[in-house]
Amino acid sequence: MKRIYVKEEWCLGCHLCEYECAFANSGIADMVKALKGKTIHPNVHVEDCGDIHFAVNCRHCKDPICVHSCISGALTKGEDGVVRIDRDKCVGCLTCVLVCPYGAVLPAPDGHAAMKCALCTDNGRGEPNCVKYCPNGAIVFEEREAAE
Amino acid sequence: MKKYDYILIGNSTASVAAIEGIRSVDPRGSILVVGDEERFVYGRPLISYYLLGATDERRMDYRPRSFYEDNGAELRLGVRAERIDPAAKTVTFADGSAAKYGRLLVATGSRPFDPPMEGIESVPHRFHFMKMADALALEKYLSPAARVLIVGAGLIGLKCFEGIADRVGSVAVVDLAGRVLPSILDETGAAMVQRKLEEHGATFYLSDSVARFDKDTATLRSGKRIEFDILVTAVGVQPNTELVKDVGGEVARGIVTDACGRTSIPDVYAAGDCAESFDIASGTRRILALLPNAYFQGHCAGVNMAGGSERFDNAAPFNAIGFFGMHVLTAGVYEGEAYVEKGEKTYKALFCKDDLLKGFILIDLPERAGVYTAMLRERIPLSQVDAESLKRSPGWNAFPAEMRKARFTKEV
Amino acid sequence: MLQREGEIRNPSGCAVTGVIDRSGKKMTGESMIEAIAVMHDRSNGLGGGFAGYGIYPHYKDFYAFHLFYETQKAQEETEAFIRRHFEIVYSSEIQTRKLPTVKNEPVIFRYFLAPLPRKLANSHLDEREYVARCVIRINAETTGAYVFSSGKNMGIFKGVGYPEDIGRFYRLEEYEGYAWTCHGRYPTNTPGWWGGAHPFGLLDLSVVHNGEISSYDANRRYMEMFGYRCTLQTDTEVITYIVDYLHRRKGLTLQEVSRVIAASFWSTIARKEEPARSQETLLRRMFPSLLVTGPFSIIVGFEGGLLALGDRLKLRSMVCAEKGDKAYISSEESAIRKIEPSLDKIYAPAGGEPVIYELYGRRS
Amino acid sequence: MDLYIRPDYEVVRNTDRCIACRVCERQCANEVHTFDPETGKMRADESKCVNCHRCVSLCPTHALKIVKTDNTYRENANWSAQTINEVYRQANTGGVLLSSMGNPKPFPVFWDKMLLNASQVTNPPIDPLREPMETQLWLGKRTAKIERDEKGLLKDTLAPQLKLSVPILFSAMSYGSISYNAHESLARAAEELGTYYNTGEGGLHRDFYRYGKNTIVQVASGRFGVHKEYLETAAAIEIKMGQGAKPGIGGHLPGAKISADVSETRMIPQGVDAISPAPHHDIYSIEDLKQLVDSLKEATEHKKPIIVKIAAVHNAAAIASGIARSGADIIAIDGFRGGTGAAPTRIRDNVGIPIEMALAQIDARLRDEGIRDEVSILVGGSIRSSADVVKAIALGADACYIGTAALLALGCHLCRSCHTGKCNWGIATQRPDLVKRLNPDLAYKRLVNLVSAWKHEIEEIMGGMGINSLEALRGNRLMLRGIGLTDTELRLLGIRYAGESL
Repeated sequence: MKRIYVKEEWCLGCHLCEYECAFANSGIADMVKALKGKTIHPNVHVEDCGDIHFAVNCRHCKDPICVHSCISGALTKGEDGVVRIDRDKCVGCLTCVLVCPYGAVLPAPDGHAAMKCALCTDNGRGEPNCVKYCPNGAIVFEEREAAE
Repeated sequence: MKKYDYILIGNSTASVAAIEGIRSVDPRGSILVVGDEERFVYGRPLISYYLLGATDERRMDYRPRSFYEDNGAELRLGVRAERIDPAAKTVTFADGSAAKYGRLLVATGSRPFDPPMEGIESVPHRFHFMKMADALALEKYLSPAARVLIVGAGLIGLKCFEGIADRVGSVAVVDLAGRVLPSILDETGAAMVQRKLEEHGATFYLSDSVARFDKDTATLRSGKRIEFDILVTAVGVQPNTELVKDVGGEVARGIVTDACGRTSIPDVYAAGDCAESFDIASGTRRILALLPNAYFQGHCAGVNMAGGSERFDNAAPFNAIGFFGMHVLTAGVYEGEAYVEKGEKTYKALFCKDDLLKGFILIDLPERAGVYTAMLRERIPLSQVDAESLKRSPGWNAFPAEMRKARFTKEV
Repeated sequence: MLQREGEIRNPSGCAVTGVIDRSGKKMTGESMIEAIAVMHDRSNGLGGGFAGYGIYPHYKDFYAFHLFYETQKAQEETEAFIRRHFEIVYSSEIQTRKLPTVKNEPVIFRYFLAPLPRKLANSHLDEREYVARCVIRINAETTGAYVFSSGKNMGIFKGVGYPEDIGRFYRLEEYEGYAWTCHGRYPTNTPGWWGGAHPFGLLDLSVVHNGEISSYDANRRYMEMFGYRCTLQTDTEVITYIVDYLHRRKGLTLQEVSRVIAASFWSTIARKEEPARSQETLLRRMFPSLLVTGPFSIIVGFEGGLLALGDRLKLRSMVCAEKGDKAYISSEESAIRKIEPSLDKIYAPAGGEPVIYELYGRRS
Repeated sequence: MDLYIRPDYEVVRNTDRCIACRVCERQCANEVHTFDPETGKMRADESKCVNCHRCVSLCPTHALKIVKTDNTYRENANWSAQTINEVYRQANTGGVLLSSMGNPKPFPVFWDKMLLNASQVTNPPIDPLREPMETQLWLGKRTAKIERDEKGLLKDTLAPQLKLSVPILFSAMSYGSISYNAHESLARAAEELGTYYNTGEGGLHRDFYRYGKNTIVQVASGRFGVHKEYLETAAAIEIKMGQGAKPGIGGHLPGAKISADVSETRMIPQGVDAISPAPHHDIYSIEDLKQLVDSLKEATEHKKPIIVKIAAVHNAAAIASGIARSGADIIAIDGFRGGTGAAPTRIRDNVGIPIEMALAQIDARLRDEGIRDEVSILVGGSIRSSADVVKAIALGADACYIGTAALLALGCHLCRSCHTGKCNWGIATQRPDLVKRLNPDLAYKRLVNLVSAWKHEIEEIMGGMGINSLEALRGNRLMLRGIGLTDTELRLLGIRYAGESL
């Protein structure tokens, strides 16, 4: 399946993806209205290390430990391969946060659930917004072969 | 007598995982699932959230209602397995019926264990807190005036407290241990949790225990007396190992299995709270009565039952538990050199030994905790990463570029 | 005020036709007149002309110059120039027939010339180059004089009027040649000038052309590096010079010349077999500025044959036909049918594909 | 903050739109933007702003714009604010003023005073979507003897030529003046487009030897990075005698731009200023040039065309004639609007002549002398569009060098601050954190897009003229008409005035 990958040699650490993610998932059509004066809670976050930067999103693992660990059945891996969280079922125990090796499942700001990237399949964007707006092509959405 | 390729005894996480494991290998083999609860499968830990109002009976379904049908599994609820006959490869149920199996999974879970307590039979409203039936029974007696006594300040007792705190008049918690959650928290962490619970009305009687019950009064060893209307005992659990033990299968504290989920009896597998795992953090074989662990065990057993190949050999204890918005994430064992960051409302303790992260406690620092879990479960040597950076903040920026490349540039 | 050829560039649309008897048997100009008359509507009365090959058998070793003179002075100056460079073997006014439709004719003279041997030797030039330079010089430098035919044993006859009238005017039914070409003109922005009519000739080359080339100035500016002066600013003139340059001076075959002028597209060349692929690539690399683009179909007359060539997109019509020893080329089939109703073969050559008809035994 | 010189620009932030994401702060190498934690708002120090638009482009809410300041001196038609500021600047520093990119002064642009022809009625336009339209060409000498082998086939007696699929090449920009990623982008684009890029005088990085067949290597007065393998790797060798942005001036690459990689590539010490002299010290005359041409041909076994690049100066036609007779295969002429990584401002803005005039005169001169086939003519120095390319070719050029347009495609915003080495777009810099802002995977495609777009436009324009091959356009000055030009300008350009018929 197509997944989001970051090319760390091209990630500038501008953090635009975080804002674009927060915007895409805000449900508000205007970015200013969506984000102004607010602390953002994006599903992607950029890790910095000196001049090295890289954005981390959910990897939509083939064998998703977050799904397996979920106590309520709120996390599922769809037939499209997308790992999604059903907020309605989630009780916010954060077991998924505890087990995700990438730190890509995050506590939702309201504290009552976890949240994660669903490749913008759930917000009407059609394509991942972080990929679309990365100014340097550092985040890509593509098929790749499996790791060993 | 009907024959099934697979019979799964027990209908909770391990069993569901086993179905998913079996179906990942064998799309067609016949499956029978029997469960003694008359309830569609649900996440057991959700019962406290149910009382809390964070979920409801509908939303508690662990899988969609069509799960068994979709997976071609026959589900029989309210049925208990009485015994197995490994030679004939049959299971006999409480109603006298029997079925033949090709491969059998014992996922019988555990049951509450109450040590002998004097006068307990005089208590009119006493409850356990392990199953939905327990929660529903308890719920009937909850009232704003009710006084509750919880014996046991472990995970079950305290989650029960969270569930009922706002629905009853007062709650007293008694535990023999000197701190709350003694199995998963150190003193600092326990004190923080205790304070949080006290803010929500809990009264703790620690390093103490009930000497005697007399209807609505408990007298503690310290001599203190607690009057109560409702008693919840959450002292311990006991694995349901009898099916295996009775026919000579190897059982220690729980049913003994190998890394593929096989018991010592041919074609009989075990998973979930009735079975032991090898805990890589402590280096010992023990029961890890945790939902994710049940899933991993069940899935592994299912795959192997269906002729596939999977090993579950990195079990470790890890807990995500929340109380009134406070998130406590823990894993492993607390041995070795400690790295501690104590904030006003946060707490981080990392325990390192033999170049490995052995365990951690994170209170209200949940972000990217999974990176620590990965260090622990995958036994990544600290010397391979920027340990200081990692301790300060969990992130892949502490990993060398080639490790990131291996993990981030391909499908995982 | 309207300007005439040479003062401004003058493209035009037209009709062309040609015939050759490959056995060398002679025909009068009559059939050409009949053929071109059929395509009357492709001309507008502003120019017509003919070239006949093998028409001066008695003077075949001498350069036959045909000149227009507009003034007495021009004739005097020109004849003085000619005398300085040539021995005049014979000269006379060309006999014409007065026609009401052909007006304002200049004085038209014919000379049979041999280069003065001493002058030629001193010039260190090849004889034909010597003659060509003299022609170019008269045309570029002498006002009111124009050499419109300069080959051996061939002649160009042209003027302002419909081509069939021009043919009668020059009494071409009285000339006999083994090959003829003719041209009816439809110039678009001048009244037509006698010198500007077709065919255009240099030495024994004659060109009739239908079209308007878009590469003109690229071709012209390139050719002018080599001593040619495009005084008429017509397509026919520059095409004639290109053929002269590549064929006579550079020694390319007419086939090769065609591959320069109407080069195959690179994509076509890439699909060709060797050696055509490398040969055509080489020609395009050597003479890129002589690629002619835009619509054209031309008939090049040369000693011993005719070459028909159209642009590589075939933007102008052109058909070829054969009947016995005779071969025909024409803008329209009707012109050929008029003079030879039953043909052995008739076809339309592809754009850029040269068709060469020659006297038997001759190889260009 | 300078006491005398006020900032040229103001950074205008629409606070209603700003969400304080701090992208502007992270992306400005000039440190214009800062976040004020107390107010939670962004601040700007416009005295540091070079107006490169990096922040404007990346601001996700379009909250930023950079405007020319309306702070004015007392109006003076003679002493413009810029002139006054330059005096202040020199009074401050005592130094030569430095600038980058091309001449920004309002000199006439003759490309914009020439109009193109199209076919109507008498001659059909050609539809490039239906008919082949050839933009392929060969650069080099076209003088060849006609010789035949025993089968009568023509022998290839041509000197080596360069094959191009479009009449556009990327002009010389050195590694050092521009970044590794910029070079990689140019090299990859040249390869995909079937054309060439030019190393400039900075040598050729080892990583780019693989693009050798699309590389023109330069031999300049500093001889930086010139060695046998460098010459052998290239498709052609360019001797740089001059540059349009700074005729008569050598080069100066500040030590700050000489990273380890640049140092190795140039074969010079790291961190020390690299000075290329004004003249080649082995070329003080045209016959010396011929010797260098011959030497380079000998060194590469006569397998590669030699280009001689000169700045367009007053005597360009005569110089070109000399070069055409020196054995060089191609002359590159760089007009006075051409770009640079750094030049003295007064030189850039006042020396040289427009490329249009130089080209027209050189082409005419070479034809007059009958030696146009001795050389191909490459022109550069502000070729801004496909229309400029078509006009240049109609005037007589074989092909065009584009530099500034290529940089624009890479993201350059023409802030003309290359000499500071802090290019926020990752182009004219060697700072690793800035260099990585130019991702060649994206950037090379932008170059390919640009040139492909121009190619399509050239095809359309040619088709309209009824021309289906570039060869028939070259020197076809009848396709041009002047507008708003004096008789002298028309004469020098060799074209007629608009409205004059064929």
